[in-house]
Formats: sequence, structure tokens, C-alpha cells
Amino acid sequence: MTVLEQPGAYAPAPPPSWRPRTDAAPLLPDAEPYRVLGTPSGDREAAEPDAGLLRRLYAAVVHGRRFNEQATALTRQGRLAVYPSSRGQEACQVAAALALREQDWLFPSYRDTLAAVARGLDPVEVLSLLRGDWHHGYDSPATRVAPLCTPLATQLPHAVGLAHAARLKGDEVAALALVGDGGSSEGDFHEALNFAAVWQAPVVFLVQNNGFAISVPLAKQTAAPSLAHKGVGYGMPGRLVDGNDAVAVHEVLCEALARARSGGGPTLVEAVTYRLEAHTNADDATRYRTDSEVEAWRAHDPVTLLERELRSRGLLDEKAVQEAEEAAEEQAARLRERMHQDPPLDPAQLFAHVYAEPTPQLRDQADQLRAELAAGEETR
Amino acid sequence: MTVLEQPGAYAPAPPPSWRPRTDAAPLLPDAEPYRVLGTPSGDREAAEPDAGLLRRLYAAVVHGRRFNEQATALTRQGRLAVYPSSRGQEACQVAAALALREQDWLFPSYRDTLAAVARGLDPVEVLSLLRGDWHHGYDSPATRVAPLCTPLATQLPHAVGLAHAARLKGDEVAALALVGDGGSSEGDFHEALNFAAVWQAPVVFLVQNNGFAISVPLAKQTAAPSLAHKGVGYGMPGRLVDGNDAVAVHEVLCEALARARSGGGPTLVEAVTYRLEAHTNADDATRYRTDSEVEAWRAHDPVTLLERELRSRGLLDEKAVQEAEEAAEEQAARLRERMHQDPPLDPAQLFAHVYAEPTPQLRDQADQLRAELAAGEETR
Amino acid sequence: MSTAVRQPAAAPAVRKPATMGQALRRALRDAMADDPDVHVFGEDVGTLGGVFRVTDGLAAEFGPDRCTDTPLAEAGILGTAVGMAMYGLRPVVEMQFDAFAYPGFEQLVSHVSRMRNRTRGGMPMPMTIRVPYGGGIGGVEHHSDSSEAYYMATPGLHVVTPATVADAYGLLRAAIASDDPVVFLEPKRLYWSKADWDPEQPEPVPGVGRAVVRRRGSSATLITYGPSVPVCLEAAEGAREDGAEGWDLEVIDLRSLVPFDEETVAASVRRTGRAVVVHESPGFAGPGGEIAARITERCFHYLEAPVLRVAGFDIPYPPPMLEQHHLPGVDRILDAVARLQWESGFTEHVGVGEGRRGGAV
Amino acid sequence: MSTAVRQPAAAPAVRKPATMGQALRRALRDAMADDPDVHVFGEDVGTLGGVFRVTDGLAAEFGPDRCTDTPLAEAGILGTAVGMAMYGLRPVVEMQFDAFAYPGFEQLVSHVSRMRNRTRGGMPMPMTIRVPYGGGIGGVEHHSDSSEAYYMATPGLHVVTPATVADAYGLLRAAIASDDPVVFLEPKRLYWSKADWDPEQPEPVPGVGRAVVRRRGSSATLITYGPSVPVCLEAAEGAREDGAEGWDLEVIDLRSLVPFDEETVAASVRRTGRAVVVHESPGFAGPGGEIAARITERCFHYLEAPVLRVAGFDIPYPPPMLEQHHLPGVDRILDAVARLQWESGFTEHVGVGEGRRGGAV
Ligand SMILES: Cc1ncc(C[n+]2csc(CCOP(=O)(O)OP(=O)(O)O)c2C)c(N)n1
Ligand SMILES: Cc1ncc(C[n+]2csc(CCOP(=O)(O)OP(=O)(O)O)c2C)c(N)n1
Ligand SMILES: [Mg+2]
Ligand SMILES: [Mg+2]
Repeated sequence: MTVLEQPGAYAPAPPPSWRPRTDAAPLLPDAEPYRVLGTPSGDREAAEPDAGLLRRLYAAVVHGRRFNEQATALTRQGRLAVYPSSRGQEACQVAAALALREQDWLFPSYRDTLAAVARGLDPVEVLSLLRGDWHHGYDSPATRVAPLCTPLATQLPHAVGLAHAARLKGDEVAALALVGDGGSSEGDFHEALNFAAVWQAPVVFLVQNNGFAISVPLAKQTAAPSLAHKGVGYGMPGRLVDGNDAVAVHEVLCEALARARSGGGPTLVEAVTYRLEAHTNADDATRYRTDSEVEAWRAHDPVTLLERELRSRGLLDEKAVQEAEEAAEEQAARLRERMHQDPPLDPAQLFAHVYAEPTPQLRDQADQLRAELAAGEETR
Repeated sequence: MTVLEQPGAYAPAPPPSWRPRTDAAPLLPDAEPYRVLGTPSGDREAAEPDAGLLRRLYAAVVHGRRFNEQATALTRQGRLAVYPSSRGQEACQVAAALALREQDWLFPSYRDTLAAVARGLDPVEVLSLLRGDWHHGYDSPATRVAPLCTPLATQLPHAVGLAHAARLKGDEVAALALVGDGGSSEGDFHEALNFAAVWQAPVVFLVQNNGFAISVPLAKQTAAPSLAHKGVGYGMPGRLVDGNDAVAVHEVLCEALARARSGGGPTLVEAVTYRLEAHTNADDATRYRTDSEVEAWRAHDPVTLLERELRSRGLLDEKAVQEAEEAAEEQAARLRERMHQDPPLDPAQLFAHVYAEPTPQLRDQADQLRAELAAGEETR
Repeated sequence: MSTAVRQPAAAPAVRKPATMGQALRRALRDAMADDPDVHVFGEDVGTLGGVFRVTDGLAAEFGPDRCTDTPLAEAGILGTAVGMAMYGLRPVVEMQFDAFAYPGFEQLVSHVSRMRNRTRGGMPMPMTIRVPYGGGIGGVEHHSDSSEAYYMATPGLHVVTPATVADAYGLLRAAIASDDPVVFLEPKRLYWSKADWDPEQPEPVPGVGRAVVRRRGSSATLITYGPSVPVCLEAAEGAREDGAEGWDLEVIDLRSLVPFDEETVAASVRRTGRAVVVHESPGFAGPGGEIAARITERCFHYLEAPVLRVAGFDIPYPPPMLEQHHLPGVDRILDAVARLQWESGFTEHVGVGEGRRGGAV
Repeated sequence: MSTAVRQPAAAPAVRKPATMGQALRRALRDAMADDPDVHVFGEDVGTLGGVFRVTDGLAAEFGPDRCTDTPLAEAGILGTAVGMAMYGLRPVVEMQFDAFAYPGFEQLVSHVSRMRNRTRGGMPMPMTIRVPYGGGIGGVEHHSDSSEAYYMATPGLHVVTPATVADAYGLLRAAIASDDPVVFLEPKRLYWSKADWDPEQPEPVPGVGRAVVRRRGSSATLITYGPSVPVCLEAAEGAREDGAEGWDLEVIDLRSLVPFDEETVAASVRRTGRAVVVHESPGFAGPGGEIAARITERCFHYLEAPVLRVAGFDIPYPPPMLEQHHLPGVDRILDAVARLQWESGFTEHVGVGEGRRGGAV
């Protein structure tokens, strides 16, 4: 058959299967990060944030700030192997925790200890990974907080799978997955967002863009107008929010989570924020950034922003500030005290959970270690 | 230090480091795939395509159509292990090859045999992978065509690295990397596009969206408005083109490649096309798609579209058509004849190129095989 | 749940020829019918029924939510499977070909294999990862890898592979019923192998982790698994006529690489005093090293000769037209058996395997 | 090009204490200075100088185009490195930690290791992949893997690891000079190990692929590499006082796992008649299996006892507070040496390693 025999008129038609699958415009982020704090209420889309919420957020960021300080101090005291501080990102951490309903799930990265704590988990259990007594310390199914995840972006497909499973089971559950700006470059980020959009899974991705992946600034990480612009490429809305504005983050996440729960599909949220401390206590941030940059961000501090809002609305006086700080101090003291106790360690745990049933080989190895330890005891 | 001591006025300012890094609007694709053939010339942005180019494209698609038929026939004759036909995608294949300059590089996938052949490579060498005499048959550095790549999307970072290296060396080289709609879901796609944009590497990504990844239709692959919409998420322009319109594909690729060579950075091009045959000769397409869908696409055949354009412009008469087909037939006959000769096979090659110098172990293994073969000869 | 292999009601056995592919499909079907938490997903497993048709009909029977075509992304498949398992499902995923499981390697090693241990049992990963593996089917590059060495070296994974139609069913049921992740390696070239088999009365297998003696023998033990089992059985038949007085070879089908059934293997080798490990995957740092080392540790004084290995060469898998040279065949196995020092003469200064063919197997 | 290890001009040797990290940095610097095609890139290797500071100062000296911070994506790093090598560059990439190399596994296995073979030598991959590996530094999860088994099982890769300051320099120069891809494993806990070393007159190493006897001995051979070399040397010192009459242990530092230096190892074991393989990575299907099997094949009749293995347990790497129980230490090594059947009594019915501790090492 030659092409000459091909039937049909020379119709100037578009390719048959071409149909834009969705309207792109509503998926694109606004040009400026969404803010509530410090913007005149007339300019705001949403209703005035309610006083109760403001107070809860405030108490939580004050506590969060103190928690970060305490955890960093614990590294100096040899009580934590390492701590990646979220100082400067408390608004994101706290808003993420408070936006969740009881039945929702949180998928944190290694930097999101505070989000788990703000959700009400026992801080000592949350710090297990970073203390090094085990890889993970809390009851994930009971708390609905997945383990703090170290390999970057790998927790994102987990969140998608869990959200999808919940939907298949008919449960009204949403998953909120946290990742960093650096993590957005990993293949797992891409695959997770794509699965989420295709499956219309009830999941929200919160990218905490804190400007750096260890030493690598955002400009070396991406050339995109914003990370939120990645959403349209998956067919999900991308939202840009001021990550130091706890109220704005909370509002955007609540909206996205509600949409997810009601079958509206996933959302990508980019929160623009800043890591005020080094990557971890082991890092030296002066090698890759200037004091003046850090100073500029200190002037946009999430705790201060919130405090001023509350003050300006007459929701906070000196006494309330002091109370919040005392409460935070007290929790820090309790944490310090508990962390200064050596955790119980049982070498037999090394073999206990590799499989549901230890293999014969693992049983032998557990026996060997037990014998070694017993011999060690004897000679002591 | 308490937050109360924090200095600075309560300034309603955006977060300090927030600046949209690029203007998103020019990166977004048009709503409709770009077409030239069949559109009134008054409506066109670019100049009337030149007659010489039209003739070259026409000759190449006619040849390409016949080549695909011949290769598929060779699978039935046991002369190819497998053949993934690009029938229906000849316009993309040919335009990709013809858009390249001498010094540019092509990074094909397993389906892009025809692009390599249209670039002038020896078809027998190009078919080596699919015949199974070796994994790769042509001289890549000399032809500047990377090996046909089987693991999906893995060739994309190679193209980025090569383009980046060329730029570092000061050479005016661009790389054109081909991938399918299915391949766009892989993490390597994401990582490659991101590296390309950050490095402003001279590379163009051509996604041949043929509607299917084996049996999986595009709707199960992505929820995006179009694959071209992924560009903005990396900070590179996304272009949408009618993939059956050889002139349009050629124009868009030439423009993108020129921009790449001159330091303007990468481009993502989505060509909307269709795979008229099954995934490979081993596949049964009736399991997952209807005849009527295929028929609709036959009415938008890339060879017919081009032929009619040439005819309507008086560039093609009966005689020229016949000549083109005779030339294609002749090349097919030569290919058939050559492919019916058994390729030279040397088992020693198994060990020759694993390392620059075979390890002692490999030398022993090569000796072993040689001895076995010699023993086999004797007993015969 | 973990041992919920369906016990079919007694009925007159109807044993008809079935292929391994059919037995695998039946195992998936029965597992899905028995447990609504079993979900099958992967590339082309739905409408198409998989490129090897192992999932054929499942989407039609159980709907697209139970048997789902995913986007084309292996890390995404394994990663979402982790999340689904976290929520209590029992995912059964398909990697389309061995080499196409590699993009998911991080999810497999860093999460699938470690989640139970990480969470001290709080979040088990009852997941089955089906991987068609091995060569001999004329596949072009990346379609014939034997990747078992990678999985064996990853604590937390079970690694299982059937060699018979009956085991294909039984092992896959056991894998899906396991509360641990199982890498289920399907020998591609045995998909079309046939045996008389009654789908209504499938033989149970004794869970994951038990080897089986496929042929009794007294001269030496061939230890193998998956696609090499039929080859070893053929070699054992050939060995009767071979050698000075003929060898009577025992053949062990490991079925499970992890856990490794040391008892069965050691008992055999102690009896025969000689052993050859046979597999397709490259010899260097392949399964055979572990197996030979382990046998030697446990049976040293029973060994008349070192444990030898017949394996694929230490090369990337060859193109179709050369693969027959790579695959361990009957002759190569019998050559190795012949080198098991039958004369029992200890050669001063020349270790076994020192000779021309020494390093190769 | 391929052997362009700089021969420094003769000068009076100034041997000052240097760390392994410094020697590695110096090797990178010298390689970059000698060959403009050597490009270093990876996560945080530029401005920061790498999380272990091995690339410190390179971006300043050679500019950001020669020492480049990449986006955070390991497959992207390895994949672009393949493309750069195709264009004639010699990429030296860093994977930040062992476990974070896994996302790049497909690029490594399917392309880096196979490109030369695929193109019949037309497109070699002169690439060095630096991977900090192993534990003992108190790292939290995913920061202490020993992933060498995966690389060893991948034909087409060289796998190399230094144990001394001098070798760190010499082997890294050799790796970069190699026209083949080299996975260069850097023992994390030896980064800060010190030795007197003259950066102006670095000792050459005899290319990639040669083991070295670090300590002469006659009773038995310890075969090891990387982070376990100092432990084995310490064990050897301890062994003098241990046992009935004290053991005089030979210690071999393999330096290169691929190619594997069979000659050096076999010569030693034939002399001593006993051997223990020591490494941190899990024992099951780990490097020790291959090494023990290979020694046994070649030295069977010289062996007084089976080759034993002391390795990490078959578990995911433990959290910092428990890692000392996992790491092969002096006592565990000496225990294994003690089990090398010094009484030479053949125990009927009980194979070696049958006892309580049998399966573990
Ligand atoms: C797959 C992987 N690669 C590399 C690392 C090492 N690493 C740990 S944190 C980090 C930077 C992460 O940056 P970002 O995602 O922006 O999160 P942030 O630390 O700023 O919260 C890197 C490279 C890792 N954990 N996982
Ligand atoms: C990493 C990887 N996973 C799976 C496959 C198996 N496979 C080969 S082709 C194909 C479909 C590819 O679809 P698409 O990218 O749209 O390209 P097309 O075949 O339509 O040209 C699949 C799944 C592969 N080659 N590589
Ligand atoms: Mg960051
Ligand atoms: Mg396609």
C-alpha cells in the first residue's frame, strides 16, 4: 500500500487525540507568596483568622522555637547524635501539624521533628532517630505520623500510597508530606506527584523552601519561576505561600487538605522560608552564606510576625507572652531532663525485627552476640 | 533570648529571598499544538517552508514508512529479535534527524531507529540491537548518535551531560534527546530536565507523545494539561507541536536547537502523534485500543499530510511520487538482502570490552569458552 | 493473615497440563479472591494483563482498583506500595523486567527492606515484588539480567524463585501470605514450561525458606534454583552415562535464596561429599560464592573436593545471538562434575581449580 | 591519559602527619591540575568542599565549572557524568553517603558499567564514583551502609578502597587515571586517620587491582580491606599473646575488590593453611562469600580448616548507640581465629561451624 491510496480529505484538523486535559490557568501559583500577617484585612481573600487559632499557633511557635534551641543544646551535651534545626521554619512546622485532623497522616523528613512534636507526639520518642538509640521512636500507626525520613523525597510516594489506600478503603483521610527545596530535585518527588495526580490521591505536598540544600542555594537547585510552578506539570494546583506566616500556611494547607479529603485531588504548596541555623549542628553555614542574608530573614521571623499580629489585635499582652514562654521553658526543661537519662538499650533488638520470624542465620547471630556479651560480663 | 527582644518594625514585607526567578508566561505552551501543514499561510507565524526542505522531508518520510514496514517484516522472517515500529511517527523521526547540524548529537530511545537512519547511519548497523548480534552497532562518536537506549528516560541525563561538556569545551554543539510519553513519568526525566535548566545546557528534549506506553494510555500516565506544561516547572519553555506535521516539528526543533547552541538554554517539546502499529511485533494492540481510534489517526497520517502539502503547492507530481517510492523500495530491498545474511559472531567479544584490560578472571573465562568451543568442533 | 494460604476443599484431582505462567496467574487470582487487601499493580498489568500475561483477567475480575495500571515509574510503584502497606494493604507489584527494577532500588533497599526493622515491627511490609528474571528467551539488552545477588545482599528481604509449575503457585501464595517483603523471581524462560497440575488442588509448599531435593543421588550434589533446575536435572541424567563408571547426581532446588535452607543442603553434601553450585547470574560475587562458602564452613571435613561453581560469566548479559555461550548448560555442568577430584589424588603444589579452567566457574 | 599519574620531581621527602581526607583532597587536586578533562561534581562539593571536606578548595582553585555543586539528584549526577564521559571528560563524582548512591543505581548498573561493553570500546567510561562508606562514626540511619556487595556483583565496574593515607592518594590517582569506571569506596571512619606522608612525593600504587600484605605471619591469613584493615592489624598484634602458644597472623589488605588479586591471596593462604575474611558489610551474600569460595577453590588441599568469615550481621545497619555490637572487632576476629581447628582434630558428624556460633561469621 502506498500513501497515495490513503483515503480522506486534506482536512486542516488538529491531531485526533489532542485535547487539553485540564485548564492550566487555575493550577498556576500567584506571582507573590500568599500572606496574611501584616496585610491589611481588606486585601485578604479569606476571613479574618480566628483568635483561638492565632493563640494556638502562637503558643506552638513559641514552644517550637524553644524546642529547637533545646535540641541543638542537646547535641552539644552529647545527648543527640545530630540535630537539623528548624529554627526560622517554626511557622511551617506548626501550621503543618495544626492543619491536620485526627485521622490524617503526616510524612515528615529528618528536619520535621518539630512538626511531629507539635502534633502532640512525645518529643523523646520523636528524637530517637537523632539520639541514635533506634531508627525511629514513636508508634506510627497510632500517631499517624510516618517515621522521620532521611533519604530525600522517598517519603513522598509513601504518602501517596497511603492516601490512595485510605481512599480505596473509603476512609476520609488526607496525607500531608513534607519535603525540602533540595528534595524537589529528586526523581522520587516527580514520581510521587505524578502518581498522586493520576490517582487523584488525597495528599498535599508541602515544600519548605528554606533557600538551601545544605550549602547549595536555590539558584543552583532549580531555574523554575517557583517550585510551585511544578504543579501544573502534573495537573495539580501549585500554591505559593509565605512560609514564615503561620496563619497563611495554615490556611493554605487546611484548604488543600479539605479539597483532598473531599476527592478534589492533590496540591503542591511551596512555603518560602529560611533556615536560620546551619544545616545541622555539624555544619558550618558561614562557608556558604553571608550574615547579612541571615539578618534580613531575622527581620521576617515567624515568631515575631505572629506575636505582632496578636498584639496589634489585642490578643496578647505582656503576661500572655510571659506565660507562653514559661510553658515553653518548662517543656524544654522536662525534655532536657528526660534526654539526660540514658535510653534503655537492648542489643537483642538488632535481630528481633529484621523479619517477622528471624531466619536460622539470624538466630545463630543473636546467640553469638549474646554469648559475647555474657563473656564480656564475666571478664569484667 | 526571647522573641520579645527581636528588633525591627512590623513591616508587611514579602519574605526576603522571594523573587520570581523567571517570568513564567513565556515558558508555557500554546493551547493548541503548533501546525503548519493545512493551515492557511496567512495564519502562520513563520515564513513559508522552503521547497527544498519540503522535498527532503517528503523523501525521508516515504523512505521511513517503507523502512518501518521492512523492519517489521524482518521480525516475521526471524531476522530481527524484535522491532518497535515508528509507523505513524515518521514525521517526528525524520524532522528530528533533519533538524540537527553535523556536529549536533542525537540521543534516541529504542523506538528511534528511523531517526538514526534518517540521519544517514547504516540501517544494518542501527538494527544491531534489535537483531541481537550485539547491543549496539554503529560508531557513536563518529556519527554523534548515542546508542539506542532501552531503559526508559535514562538517555536524557546523558544528553544533558554531553551538551554541558560540549559547552564547557567551547564547542557549538546541541543535543537532541528523544523520549516517549511513558518515559516522561520516570525520575530520570525530571532530573535530566532540572539539570539542563540549571546548567542552561544546550539540549532539546523531544517527547513523542504517541498516546500509549505499551498498553497504558496517556490519561493513566499523567493528569497534566499537556506534557509540554512540565517545562515551566524547570524554568524552560514548553512547546506543543503536531507530531504528524513534519514541517512544524522541524521548525520547532530547529528554533529550539538554535537557541540552545547560542546559549539560550534547553527546551521541552511535546509532539502529539500516534503509534499506528502495536508496541512491538510481540505486542497485541487490540487488547487495549479500538480500531476506530486507529482509523481516526490514519486520517491524520504524517506521510499523507506532507504529500498533500507538496501537491497543493505544485511541488510534487505523479512522477516524483513514484520516484520517491521507488527509491524507498530500493533501499528496503537492499536492507532485506543484507539482513538475510548472518552477521559475523565472535564469542570472544563477550570478554573483550568489559574492561579496557580484561581481569585475570575474565581471561580465564575466555580461555574456558574457547576450549569448550574447540572441543565442540572436534566432536562434530 | 500471614499463613492464609487457602486450603481448597477436597475434590477429585484433575491434573491437566498447565504452564508456569498460568499457575502464577492462578495464584494471584486466588490470593485476591481470598483477601480483599491484596492489590496488584504495575506497568501494563491491568488492561493488557502484563507483558507475560501473568495478570491477565485480574482487572476484569477484580476491577481496576484491585489490579491497576500505574504510570511508568518503578520507584513510584515501590514507593506507593510502601505507603499502601503502611495502611494495611498487601501490595503485589510487578517489575516488568529484571533490569527495570533498578530505578526502584533505593525504595527497595532503604524502605521496603528496612521498614519493619525501623519501626520495631510496628509497620511490617507484607509486599510481594514480582520480577521476571534471567535469560534464554532471546531478549535484547536489559531484558535478561539475573539480579538476585543484589536482593540477597539486602537484609530484610526474602528472595524466592520457583522452578516448577506447582511451586510457582505454592511459592507465590506463600509470598503473598508472608508478612515480610518477598522478592519473587520468575524465571522468564520457564513461563511456558508445562506440567500436569490441578488448579483446584494445588500442592502446598512448606512456606518460604525450604529447599527441596529434586533428584536423589549419591555421587555429588548439584545445588541450584530457578531456570537452572531443569538444566541440572538434565545434566544429572546425562551424568549416568558420563564418567568412567557414571555419576549419580543429587539435585537440590533451593526455591528460597533468603532464607537459605542450610540444613537440606548440608545434609546432602555430607552424604555425597562433593558439590557444584549452578546459576545463571555472574559468578563473581554472585549467589554461588555465599552458597559454596557456607557449605564449606559446615561440611569441610566431609568434602572430597572444593565446592565448584558453574555460573554465568562475569560480563554484562550478552545479546541474544551469543547468549547460549553464556548460559550454564549441561556440558559445562558435567565438566565441573568431572573436576570434582574423583581420583582423590592430592596434587602437591597445585590447588584445585588452578588449571586452565580454574577461575571461570 | 590512562596512566597519567603524575611523577613528581625528586625532592627531599617531607613526611608530615596527614589525614586520609587530606590525601584524598590532594589526589583530586593533583589530578585536576594534571588533566583539564577531570571534572569534580556532586552535592555540596563546591562552595562547601563536601560534607567530609574532601573537595575543599577545589572550586576556589579550579573554578565552578571544574568543581561543581549539582542539584540534589544522584541519578542525575551519574547520568550527566555518563554524558560528559561520552564527550571525553573524566568525571569524578561524589555520592554524599553510601546509602544515597542507591537512587543512581540504574544509571550505574545499566549504563556506567555497560557502556564500554555495549559500544565495543567505542565509548569508554573513565569515571570515578567516590562513595564514603561504612560505619563506626555514629551516623544515624542511612549514613553507615557498606554497599560493596552490590558493586562487586556488577560486571564492568572496578571497586577499590584504601586503608592507609598513602593508598588513599595513590589509589584515587589510579582510579581517576583508569579508563574504566571505578567505584572508589572511602572508609568514613578512616577519614581522620593519620600517617606521616609527603604530599610532594606520594608513593605510587601499582594501579588498580593489587592487594598488599600489611603484616607478614605464618599461622593464618586475615583477608580484609578498607575500614577493617586497622582492626585486623590490631587483632594480629593481640593474637601474639592469645592462644596456647600465640598466633602469628598475616594480614592482607585487598585494596581492590574488583579486580580481585587472587595470586596474592592464594599464595598467602597456601603458606599459612588457614584464613579468615573480615569485613563490615553483612556476611550473607557479602564479599566474604566470594573470597572464601575462591580461596577454597584454589587452595583446597592446603587448608587445615575451612575459611571463616567475620562480618557485619545480616541486619540493616544499627543505630549509633548499638553499632559497636555490629562491627567486627578484635575479639570477634580472634574468636574466629581460635576456631581454625588448631588441634587439627577431625570431628566426626559435626562440621566446622556447626556449633553455636557457626552461622554467624
Ligand atoms: C537521597 C539523598 N541524597 C542525599 C542526602 C544527604 N542530604 C541530607 S540533607 C541534604 C540537603 C537537603 O536539602 P533540602 O531538601 O532543601 O532540605 P533542608 O535540609 O533544607 O530542610 C542532603 C543533600 C540524603 N539525605 N538523601
Ligand atoms: C525503566 C524501564 N521500565 C520499563 C521498561 C519496559 N518498557 C519498554 S517500552 C515501555 C513503554 C514506553 O512507553 P513510551 O515512553 O510512551 O514510549 P513508546 O514505546 O510509546 O515509544 C515499557 C514500559 C523499560 N524499557 N525501562
Ligand atoms: Mg532546603
Ligand atoms: Mg508512548
